[in-house]
Amino acid sequence: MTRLNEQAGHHALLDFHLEYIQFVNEDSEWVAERPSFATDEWLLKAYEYMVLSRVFDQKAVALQRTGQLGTFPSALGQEAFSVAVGLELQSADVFVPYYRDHGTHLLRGGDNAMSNLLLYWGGDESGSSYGPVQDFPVCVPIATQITHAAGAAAALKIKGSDQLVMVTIGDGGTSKGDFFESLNVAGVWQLPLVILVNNNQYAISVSRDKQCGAQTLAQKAIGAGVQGIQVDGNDVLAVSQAINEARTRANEHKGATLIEAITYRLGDHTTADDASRYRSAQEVKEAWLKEPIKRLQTLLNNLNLWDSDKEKTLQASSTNLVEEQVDIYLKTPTASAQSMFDHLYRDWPDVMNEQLDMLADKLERN
Amino acid sequence: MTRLNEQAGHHALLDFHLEYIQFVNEDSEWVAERPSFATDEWLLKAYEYMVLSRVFDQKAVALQRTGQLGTFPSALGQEAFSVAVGLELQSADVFVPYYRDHGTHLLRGGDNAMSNLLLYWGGDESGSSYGPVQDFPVCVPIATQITHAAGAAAALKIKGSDQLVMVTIGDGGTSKGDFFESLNVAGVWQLPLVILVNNNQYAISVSRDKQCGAQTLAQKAIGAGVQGIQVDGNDVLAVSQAINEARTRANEHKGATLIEAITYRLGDHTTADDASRYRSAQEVKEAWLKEPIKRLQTLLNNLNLWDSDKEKTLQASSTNLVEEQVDIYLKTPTASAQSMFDHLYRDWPDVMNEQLDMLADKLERN
Amino acid sequence: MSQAIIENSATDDISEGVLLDAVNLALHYEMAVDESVVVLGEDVATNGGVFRATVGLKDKFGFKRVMDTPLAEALISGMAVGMATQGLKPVCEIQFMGFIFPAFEHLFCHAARMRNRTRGRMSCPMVLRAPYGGGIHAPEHHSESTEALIAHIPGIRVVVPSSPARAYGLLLAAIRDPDPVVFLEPKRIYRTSQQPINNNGAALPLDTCFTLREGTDISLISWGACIPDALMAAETLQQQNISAEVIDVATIKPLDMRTILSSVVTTGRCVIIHEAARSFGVGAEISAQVSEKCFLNLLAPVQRVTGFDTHMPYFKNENYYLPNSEDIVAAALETFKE
Amino acid sequence: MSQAIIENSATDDISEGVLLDAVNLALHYEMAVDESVVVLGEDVATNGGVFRATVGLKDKFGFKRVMDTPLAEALISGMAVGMATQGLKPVCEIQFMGFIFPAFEHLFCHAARMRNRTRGRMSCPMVLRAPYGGGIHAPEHHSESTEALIAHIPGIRVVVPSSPARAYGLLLAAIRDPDPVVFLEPKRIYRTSQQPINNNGAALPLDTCFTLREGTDISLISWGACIPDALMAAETLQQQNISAEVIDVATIKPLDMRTILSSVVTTGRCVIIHEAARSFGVGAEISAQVSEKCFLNLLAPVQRVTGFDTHMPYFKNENYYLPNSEDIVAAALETFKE
Ligand SMILES: Cc1ncc(C[n+]2csc(CCOP(=O)(O)OP(=O)(O)O)c2C)c(N)n1
Ligand SMILES: Cc1ncc(C[n+]2csc(CCOP(=O)(O)OP(=O)(O)O)c2C)c(N)n1
Ligand SMILES: [Mg+2]
Ligand SMILES: [Mg+2]
Repeated sequence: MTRLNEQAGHHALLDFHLEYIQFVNEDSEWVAERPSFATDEWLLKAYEYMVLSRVFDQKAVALQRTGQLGTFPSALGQEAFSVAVGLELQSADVFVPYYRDHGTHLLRGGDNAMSNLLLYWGGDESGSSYGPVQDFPVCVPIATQITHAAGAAAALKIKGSDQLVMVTIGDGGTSKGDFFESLNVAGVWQLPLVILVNNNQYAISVSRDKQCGAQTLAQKAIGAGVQGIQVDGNDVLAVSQAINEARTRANEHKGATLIEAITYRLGDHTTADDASRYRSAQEVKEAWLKEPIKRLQTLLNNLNLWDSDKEKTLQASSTNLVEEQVDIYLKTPTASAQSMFDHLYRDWPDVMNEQLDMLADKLERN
Repeated sequence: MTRLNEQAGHHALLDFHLEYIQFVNEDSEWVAERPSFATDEWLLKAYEYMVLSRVFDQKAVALQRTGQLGTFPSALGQEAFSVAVGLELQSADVFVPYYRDHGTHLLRGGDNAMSNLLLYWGGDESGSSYGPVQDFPVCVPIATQITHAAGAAAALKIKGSDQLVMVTIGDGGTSKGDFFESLNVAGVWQLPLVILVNNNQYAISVSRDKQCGAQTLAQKAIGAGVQGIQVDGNDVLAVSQAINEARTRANEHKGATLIEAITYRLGDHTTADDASRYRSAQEVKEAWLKEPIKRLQTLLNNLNLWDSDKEKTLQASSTNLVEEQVDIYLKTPTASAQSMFDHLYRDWPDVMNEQLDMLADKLERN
Repeated sequence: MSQAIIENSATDDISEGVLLDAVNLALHYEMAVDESVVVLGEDVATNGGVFRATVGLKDKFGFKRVMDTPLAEALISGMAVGMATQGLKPVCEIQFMGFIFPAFEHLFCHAARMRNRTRGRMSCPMVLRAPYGGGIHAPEHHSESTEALIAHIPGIRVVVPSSPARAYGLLLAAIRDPDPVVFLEPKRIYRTSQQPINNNGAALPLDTCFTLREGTDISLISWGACIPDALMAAETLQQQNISAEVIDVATIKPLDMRTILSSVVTTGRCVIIHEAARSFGVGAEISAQVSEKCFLNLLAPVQRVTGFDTHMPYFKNENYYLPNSEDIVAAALETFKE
Repeated sequence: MSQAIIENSATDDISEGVLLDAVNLALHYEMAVDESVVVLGEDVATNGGVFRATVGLKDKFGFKRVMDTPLAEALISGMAVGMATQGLKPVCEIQFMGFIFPAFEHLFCHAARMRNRTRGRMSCPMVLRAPYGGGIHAPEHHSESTEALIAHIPGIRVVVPSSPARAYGLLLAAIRDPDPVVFLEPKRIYRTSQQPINNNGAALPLDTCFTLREGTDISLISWGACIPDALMAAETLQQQNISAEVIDVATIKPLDMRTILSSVVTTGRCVIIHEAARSFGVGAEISAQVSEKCFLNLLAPVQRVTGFDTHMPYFKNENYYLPNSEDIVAAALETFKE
């Protein structure tokens, strides 16, 4: 930073301040007073979904390894983040996901959230036909979802709705133009938008320090006149607290919030990746010490809310739930070839009938 | 800004500080000690080029009005900004302009800078064939030049050069993805890059407050881990000082600098625009009170460096220079039709010969 | 000629206007009858658009529905996607087609796919308007016509009007269409000719070509700003006793080849005219299909009259680049040579 | 067949490899002999590329010349423009062609025009590499082939290799070319077949098609991943005593129609095969020119075997979308029907 140097014509102009939220540290100790929203019930629900998310995740990876699923992005280690998002979303909010939000979908996507996710990653469009009608499907082109979220937030504002748009994005995604353009419009239009960065330290092989020269990603908010905050993304309470504050701010028409959640991608980028090529086993080992599920489990233990029996039961019921869903997935018939045209336009243009004939010929042939 | 609220899990994280540079205020008073670079000679040179720039500008607008030039973007009122850039550029630096840098081109583009500018705005590509071989041509697609500048700066770094890349951009340009992506890479790669924002308060009709919700554009630097500073863009000394500091920083391998220069676009956006549709006469009148040429003239008067005779002589010689250049422009023959193919590829692909035949046929016909 | 009938049908609110007026009228009409229509873009609100296409909208419908965006084309198209999925019908403006490229990712990866990828759960009824083409002595990047790029992408419609009345009816249709439409406005004919515009809210069909002039000897196929040249060429040919049919493609994607093929089957000769670079242009698809499907009917090779495979020269030389009616006549006559 | 000769000429450094190896070898070769060559993109340095195309480069040439960029495709292409004008020869990677759209503005508005707009003062010798096409069971947006969009833009070259040896020679040519080249790597055949690659630094010509198999009865025209299918179809046709010539277009822009036309003049029949959507695809231009210029030689309408005018289905159904050798054979036989 420039030091003030009045000899050289410098005058002080502005100061900015950035904060960090953490309630429970990596040793499962309270570093702030337990917030009122974090009732026993709430903590247990968060834990259950985090565990379910992990069980699902492991199963999906296994399915890929055995050729029963396509490329899959594990969310291992980021369960607190996505479960907090799921817990804080209200039913009429608009959720705009990226592709690593399995935990959120479990809370958001109804009974068949898992089988639908598997359909999507199994190469079947029908996986995205589920869920709240206003929610966006999984978004693959990095950072584009944030612009849709800004547009959706503008729509809410135009319609006079009090709901929020919540959008997730990776640390890598914060380097792409869409991120900044959308943050900027969120600032100038005071949009009811919450941007949640899952800063899991990597964009495939590119580490966070190669992605951005700033100390935090939260400070990107400053340039847009938006509220920015960093939170411990392995502390489910911290993520929830930040979202709740963001909702209050939006409801008071004070605009958008950027939340940077510090997490760590414990697994490979996707099943197509081998992270051992670009990061050390030591680094991963250290990251495991901070992971969210163990941390919350210990907290629950300390609060006398948990024991090994309960854990066993939860693991078993989670596995059952996942297996049921896998079964539905595996039994879902693949759509017909012709279905590739079903939703191209709402009103099928007759002038395209030749395409149907060509496909029919091809099917006859092959 | 969040107020620190430890009950709610908040912890202080970071603070940022932003400064402003001004030496000479709108009443031509020193508000800081006169810097050593601003010798009498330097001040006179700056003044002469600012006046020449304005005379050129007025002539170009007149040429457009009489059908002798295409659409032209006047730089009226922004002469201190572009002349400071011209003064501080070193010959081996790379200059990456936008389209409103006439003052810089006068200092940078050699004897025929003006006629070349007129050729460009007169619809003739040859206008961009001039100038230092490493400098970029006028850039029309907003903000794209900044990414080229980042690439050029990376090239300098790779080649081990000590020079700088200086790029200009408008306030509107700071909303486009390219601006942020380039600022971001400048931060993470510590590029020898100086980004100069001509914040003239408007992007065509869109005022600065509709473009960005932040108090300053300089603070966009914070999110990229880059040095940011705001300067009085009507104070030629302030702009120069900021550039000099940026050069020092780059030479010390401390990376890039974002300089926001506060100016005002006294004229229409271009000759195709009518600014009276979207801003008040009163606002423009007030802006005239801060304009850079009068301010510097008064300063020179106060320093006993200037009088009305000198002014008369300067106006006359500037007009002469401009008229000579207009003459060259008007007498430059238009390139042949075939020239549209001359620089498509360096090595003309024989497989494209049909195109030449088609053009020959057309010319015969029409 | 159905569109001629529509254009001339008697109604209450007929006024003379140029193409630009028609665009403005259609926007006013649809914003008044459909609350979900919103307009966004650079300089569209306070300034009424750099070409004045959106003038008056902000005063009538307010800043809530007429939005000056920050300067970012990716943002404009991406926000339109976001709005369209939430029940609005955004009509966004890209100031010149030369600046459309940052809008492509959202247009191609999302607008065009949202319905398909969600199996109909979500849709993207948005219009992206852009003034396009050369011929108005504008600076570099202000004369592009790259409709072929958009037409190649499945799931989008690409529409180009060529008269005030068609601009009015086609823009209404575009806004009402439940899927994304790119609406390209040929600025060379923004103000060149007046026509009665019936402000009765009647849309014209998309997915159909308009036969502007019937003829028996040769088919001239074009769209947008080249249509007046094609019509002029047809006049010239008439003086040589050649009867030319002139077809305005109007909706480039999806392409109504039926009208074109049935014309060429009759005439046996075909000239396609467009201003964009020749290679891989829209003319290639039409020429290919005409040759593939009228193999036995064609009396001469299809001719294409197009821009060159180079950049639109700066304006001093732009006329060397642009096709004109002489070029069309020459190509037509070529098809009558042995 | 000139390229066959080049491929088989005896030299020192021959190794077996797949297409991906050839890309890697060519990059290694040229970076070693030309200091100005630099590589940039997402995951290209530490990780050696998600397909491993750039593996080893960072270790050999260091981070200074092999750069992991932040995640931003506009940035990658725009920085390449900036580097190219300053005497470097950037070879940048877009991770999948489905993510190329943000790179278009810099590619189309600047890389393609820098030489022209400065009348030769400045140039843009850059290569933009991208894995492209479907068939590897990848997620959405990982199977695009939109070469037609780039081919329409003047001032760029578009090159697609279809074998390891051609990948090696064409990539060297692309890097050495003084103008921007988009080099599209068909990932369906990234690892499908081995071939001896002669790492002798010999470039292949751009602007020329390669005749991979001579024939007298029909011309099969294709490029990239469809070439093996075309060759297989030629085999099948041979069994029916139909002699098919197979032409690998290789350089799509500028397009060497001479080779194609002289083939069709001989055979009188033509099938064009590509994987991209049919309408406004590269096949349209070739079909149009073949019909326009072989009007009297064509014995049957040109056939196009292509992807459909819809989005590449998610991978469970992608095979319904992709053309295969049966489709090619069927189209070829169609040209022999009365
Ligand atoms: C526009 C675009 N470019 C490149 C890719 C390829 N890609 C997929 S994921 C990824 C890294 C994303 O990293 P980050 O944003 O940090 O999210 P994470 O995967 O770590 O959760 C890349 C480069 C893409 N999907 N979209
Ligand atoms: C990508 C792109 N979008 C739109 C335009 C049209 N346009 C030209 S100048 C301008 C406003 C630029 O404002 P600003 O960046 O503040 O620079 P100023 O003209 O005020 O100096 C716009 C929108 C363009 N040239 N490029
Ligand atoms: Mg990440
Ligand atoms: Mg401005």
